[in-house]
Amino acid sequence: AAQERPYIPLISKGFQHQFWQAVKAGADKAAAEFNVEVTFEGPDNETQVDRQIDMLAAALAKKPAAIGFAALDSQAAIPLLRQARSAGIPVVAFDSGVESDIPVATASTDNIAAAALAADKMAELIGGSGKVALVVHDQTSRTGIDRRDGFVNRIREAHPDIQIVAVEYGGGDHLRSTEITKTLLQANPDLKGIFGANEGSAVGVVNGVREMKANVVIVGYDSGRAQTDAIRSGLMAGAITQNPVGIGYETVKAALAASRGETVEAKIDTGFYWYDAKNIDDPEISAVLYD
Amino acid sequence: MADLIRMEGIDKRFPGVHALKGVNFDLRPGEVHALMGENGAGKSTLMKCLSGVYVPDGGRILVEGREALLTSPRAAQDLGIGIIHQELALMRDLTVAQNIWIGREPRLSFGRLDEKRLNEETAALFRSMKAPMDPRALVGRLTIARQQMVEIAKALSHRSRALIMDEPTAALNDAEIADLFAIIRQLKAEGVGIVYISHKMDEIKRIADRVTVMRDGAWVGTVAAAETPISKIISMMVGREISDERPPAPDLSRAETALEVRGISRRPDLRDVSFSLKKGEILGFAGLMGAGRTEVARAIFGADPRDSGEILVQGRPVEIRSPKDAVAAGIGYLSEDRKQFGLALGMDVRANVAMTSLSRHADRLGRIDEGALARIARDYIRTLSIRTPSDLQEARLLSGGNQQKVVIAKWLLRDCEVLIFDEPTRGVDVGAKAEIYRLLEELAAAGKAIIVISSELPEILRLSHRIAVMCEGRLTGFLPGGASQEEIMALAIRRESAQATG
Amino acid sequence: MPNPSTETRTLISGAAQQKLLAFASLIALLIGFSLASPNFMQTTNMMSILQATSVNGVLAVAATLVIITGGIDLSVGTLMTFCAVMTGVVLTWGGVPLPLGVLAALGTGALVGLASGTFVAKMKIPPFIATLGVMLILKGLSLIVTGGRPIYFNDTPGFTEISQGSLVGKILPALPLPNGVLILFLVAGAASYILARTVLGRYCFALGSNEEAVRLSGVNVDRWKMAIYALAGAICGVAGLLIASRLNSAQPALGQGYELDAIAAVVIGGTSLAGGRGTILGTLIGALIISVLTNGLRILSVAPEWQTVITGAIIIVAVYADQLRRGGTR
Amino acid sequence: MPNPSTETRTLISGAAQQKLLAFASLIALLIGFSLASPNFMQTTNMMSILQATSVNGVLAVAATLVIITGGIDLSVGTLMTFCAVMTGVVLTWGGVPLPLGVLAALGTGALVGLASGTFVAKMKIPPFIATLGVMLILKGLSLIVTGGRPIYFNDTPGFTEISQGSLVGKILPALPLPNGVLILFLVAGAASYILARTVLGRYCFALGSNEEAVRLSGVNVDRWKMAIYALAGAICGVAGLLIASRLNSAQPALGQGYELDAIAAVVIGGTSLAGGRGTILGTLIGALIISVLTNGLRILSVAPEWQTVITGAIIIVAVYADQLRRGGTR
Ligand SMILES: Nc1ncnc2c1ncn2[C@@H]1O[C@H](COP(=O)(O)OP(=O)(O)OP(=O)(O)O)[C@@H](O)[C@H]1O
Ligand SMILES: Nc1ncnc2c1ncn2[C@@H]1O[C@H](COP(=O)(O)OP(=O)(O)OP(=O)(O)O)[C@@H](O)[C@H]1O
Ligand SMILES: [Mg+2]
Ligand SMILES: [Mg+2]
Repeated sequence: AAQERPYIPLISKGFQHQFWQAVKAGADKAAAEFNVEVTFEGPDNETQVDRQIDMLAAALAKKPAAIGFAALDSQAAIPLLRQARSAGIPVVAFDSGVESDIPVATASTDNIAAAALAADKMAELIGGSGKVALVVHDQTSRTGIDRRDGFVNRIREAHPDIQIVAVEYGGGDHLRSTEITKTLLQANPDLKGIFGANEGSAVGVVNGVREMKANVVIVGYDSGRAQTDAIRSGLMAGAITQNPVGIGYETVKAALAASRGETVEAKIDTGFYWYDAKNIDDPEISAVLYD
Repeated sequence: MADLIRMEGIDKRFPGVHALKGVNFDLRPGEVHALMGENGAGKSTLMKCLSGVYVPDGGRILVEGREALLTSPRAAQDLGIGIIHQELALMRDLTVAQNIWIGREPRLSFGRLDEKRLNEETAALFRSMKAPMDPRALVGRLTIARQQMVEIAKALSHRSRALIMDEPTAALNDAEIADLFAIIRQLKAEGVGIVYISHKMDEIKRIADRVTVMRDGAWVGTVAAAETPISKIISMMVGREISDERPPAPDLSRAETALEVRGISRRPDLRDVSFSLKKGEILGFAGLMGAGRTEVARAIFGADPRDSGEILVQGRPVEIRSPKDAVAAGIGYLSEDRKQFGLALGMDVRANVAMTSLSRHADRLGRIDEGALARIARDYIRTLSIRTPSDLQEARLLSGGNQQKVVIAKWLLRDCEVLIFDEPTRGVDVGAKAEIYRLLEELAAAGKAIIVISSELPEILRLSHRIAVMCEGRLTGFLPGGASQEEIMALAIRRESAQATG
Repeated sequence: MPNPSTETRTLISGAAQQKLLAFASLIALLIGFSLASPNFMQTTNMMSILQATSVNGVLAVAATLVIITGGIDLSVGTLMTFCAVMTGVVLTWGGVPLPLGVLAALGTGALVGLASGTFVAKMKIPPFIATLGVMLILKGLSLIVTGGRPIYFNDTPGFTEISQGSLVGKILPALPLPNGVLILFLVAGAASYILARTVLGRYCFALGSNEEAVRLSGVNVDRWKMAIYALAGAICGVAGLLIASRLNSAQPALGQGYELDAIAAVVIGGTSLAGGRGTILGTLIGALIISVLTNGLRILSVAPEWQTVITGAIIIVAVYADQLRRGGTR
Repeated sequence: MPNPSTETRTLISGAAQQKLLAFASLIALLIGFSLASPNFMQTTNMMSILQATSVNGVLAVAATLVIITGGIDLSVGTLMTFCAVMTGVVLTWGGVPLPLGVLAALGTGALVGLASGTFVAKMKIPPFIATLGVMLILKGLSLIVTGGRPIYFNDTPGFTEISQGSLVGKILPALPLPNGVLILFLVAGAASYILARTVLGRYCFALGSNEEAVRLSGVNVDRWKMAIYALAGAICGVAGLLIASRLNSAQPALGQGYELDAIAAVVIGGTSLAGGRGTILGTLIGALIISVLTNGLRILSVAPEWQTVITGAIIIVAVYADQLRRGGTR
């Protein structure tokens, strides 16, 4: 009786953070819409590559119709992905891609391009010159690297008068990111802007700037109540948002189609958007924001 | 005869204590040299200097005429100096054999252990000591007396030329002491020099050739054991005469019953133990090692669970499931193992004395009245002559006998109606012993009921108004206070044929 | 026999000396960083360091109590979060007044602490396992209660004041000490007092020193142990308030890993994991050493991976220096 | 006096009974999950569980050795990673043959372990602090050496075989036991043997039981302690090989947090954090209990936040059950 509905497990990079909760919400939405059973899990943090592999193995043991997978490290998962292919279980990659030809589709955000947009906005807001710093969530995860490099490289290439004085890592922990921001401001009194590379980092930056009563341009990433509030109040200049709900939704949708043998589009770009006080209430933007 | 060991002008200071003040000591091959002194006189410290545990601050040590640098226990061992420490230094999670041979395990190739040989050699060792012991028993499960036997065996296994015995008999009873003395005589005959420390004065006459007395960390004198009367040695130790007069036994015929124990059993250690105790009475418990006296006390006190039996205090049955119930019912128990069960060694003397009675010296908010506790602690330090730089000294830094006095103080302070003292004078010097006897008699006179468990028959005979004798977990009989040693021994070995199967 | 009164004084000054020297490690760090960067020794930065110490400091105080009894508490971090969440639930969802929210945090902490204490004392589960289990349970519960989303305190005016306002600053404008730091000092002061002057504190040390001897002294060991864990839990509740107030939200995913920082502060501060000895002052200094190190290395713009390496090395060196001065005992 | 030989017999059978019963907790879990889901008790899933246990199991064996001495090792996780990185450096960048890569992992582990051992034994730094410092240093060093990027072993054919191949499967096709699991069993067997039958093992227990007594017995305590930490380090090197082989890469950021799982396995397995007692078999069972729980709850599709809650609860219950059977001692 349990096998009536197709079962699609999503193995993500995490589940505790708000971003992943939003992806999960999108997946659940699709699950209800298409009458499939969806589970969603991921390791505690984005370093635990082997834990994610164990999750993938357990998911395969449940003989699912298809699998959604956000790889922490593509290569490490390849033996299991091959196992999935030989068992006829289609895999849909989400969030960042899987460097392999096994996934039938990839629903992701182009983090490098998104961070480059953040860099352009930052440059514009600080007038094209001055010191900026980054508070990034992780030094080794794909999203951390892409957003850092996307931002840093864009500044180097397109805005030579802007100097990047520091890149610090706060694990996406709000409190640690707050303390980092305060020391950044302390060490660089002439800092003009800070980029927070995910929700926890961005909120930490907002807190730190508020506690130091500093006057700097904050550019964030992702959404969440604290960020949208900060943007409305003018403390944060603006942020990049992805479409996590869309990512979750499209992943399940594509996985279901693939499990039925339908062909699916190989690259599903769920897009990213710049939002600030001006456009935050546009329907197009508010649809991709989450609290 | 050439000296085996000569210690000259040894000096040792600890923070706040000048423990040794230029002490001289020498040991000849084939002699037993007794080292005497009050608790805290510095005996153990001197011997720790000789065995490489402490490095003296001043003075020098000659071994067979050559100056020796004893910087580690290993260095001393290599020079043929062995020691039985006063405070047992055993690894509780290891077996008897493993403890004895630690550091010298019989090995096969590649660091593999020859466990079979280890156990065989241990068994042989105990056979030669005439003390049956299972080499594979975990040391942590042994009674303190048996642990002491392990320490002795360990020291003997070293085949040292000089053997230091720091209160080896404190935990032993007469039969075992006799066995130990036989071993000592044999070692003597083999030319081993033995330093012997004890507070049991009668042993000096039995075993020692010479006696050195220390007082307050200083050398007082060295005398020949045979020619010197005990009273002279005592006065050298304490600097005065001790009078130990026994008050006449009170008439208890009309005294109320304080404690009644009915049919306590705990298989296989205790079988149907029943007795009663009157207010003002001192009941002595005698028996051989392992007779179950400690077990009785622990069962009454709720420290161990019991299978059956009732306990009545002042005629009312009381439910005792843990020590706190017992203390609430007015029963106190001083354990025979002060280090394991008696003291918080890392805490100061004042806190240890207060341990049983903390709530009585605190207000409703739980704030402790430190002033009162300090006064009380200092009072006991004075009355029990506890040698400590202050009431804030950590208990672990006290000498063994002084630690024992701290444990006694904590139970005296609690003021229980029924007090069970298990080996109360273990390691306590003659002067303090007399003082403790006097205190117990005063408590009895004030109407407290007291049980004294002791392996020293003279102590039992000296204190008891009545004597209970145990053998193999059963009470085998009661004797009046004036009984003879022979009568006690007869009961102590009265085994039940049906249960003597082993 | 030496004169007791002289002895006592030597003893006290000996202990004081020890603390002073652990303090000296901290001072050395402060001086070093001041010389290395002009941005370091400034009022705002000192306040930042103190503020950064507040949460970890409070958690470390809680951990100190438990560690002195010879136990360990791995749940301090997630308990902090769970308390923050419960405050959010009653304040934001329940709409009760602020003092009740504060009470919710402390009460939740005390109750959970009592549960851990019961596992340890009554069920004889080793503290490591009992609090590991509680840590996992709370981690899950925080997510379940909140649905994985933070609870914001936007509707509770004054909530951020708990940690970020400055009562001291109002009185002494030159010293803008954040309330969070004031609370840390108050908690530390209270814990110090309890440890030094009350029956509860005395039993903390006694249990850590020789639990069996305490039991055989007729003390209700289980009850006191439970009380100590409950007190530690309530202190975690304070930490929950502080972090919630600082982030103006209860972040359900935060907290794991904080226990290691807290325990590190305790041990750097000279408290023995074997139990029986320790001071709150030492713990505070330990927590400050960690904060100063973290802050100073960042101010010097040391690369993050080198920050980690240097922090590790300095922790070892600091404790070694401390050890040398104590003369190698314990 | 009771007959000595009877005493011994009770003791041994008592100990055996104990292990059997801890094992029973594991069996109960296996049966429970089998009944709850048909997907659970299948060869591939059992192999997944074993494979998932291999890394944590090996780390837990290393931690067991140190814990029996009365110490603790917080660096096992990051040391594993550092060893994996060093293997990557010599194999991929240095291009040396595979056996030398294996040697690099073991050697690095042993050297770092020796360093920790030196801090603990010679410098008298509490094990918690010494290994915390080493943990941080290694965490940073792994990132520095690799530049934060994984090192892939694509150029080393056969490297993935270390963990993922199946020697056993070649001989017995019905039992496709991955080599990683085989290695875990070999390491555990060797460690068991060392503990039970060699001088080194004897001193592990002796040090944990009463270090001072060992010193008084004239044993060179420091040297043996350093040897034990070095051995534990080398075993972490094995874990480094296993994880690198499993992931076909050395992931420089991985490892922190793994120490908690390893220590949890040790303690669930009945080893006392106070030192002096413990078994490798218990540790293996502890590690398996964790893996089976994690896998089983996943197979049952329990929501991840509830997985955490249930895992916490079951760990407490399992240890409590074990405790009850032992009759509440310790
Ligand atoms: N490590 C130490 N630190 C401080 N004081 C110490 C230390 N060791 C011993 N002492 C003190 O030195 C003195 C001598 O102690 P020692 O143990 O040598 O006495 P003792 O003669 O063996 O007494 P006892 O008969 O009670 O065993 C005592 O006052 C004791 O408190
Ligand atoms: N040979 C032995 N090996 C191990 N345990 C023994 C041995 N002999 C006796 N015991 C244990 O000793 C306990 C009884 O000793 P207990 O200490 O109660 O007696 P006691 O009369 O107080 O003797 P002691 O003089 O040792 O204090 C029992 O638990 C018994 O199992
Ligand atoms: Mg002595
Ligand atoms: Mg006894």
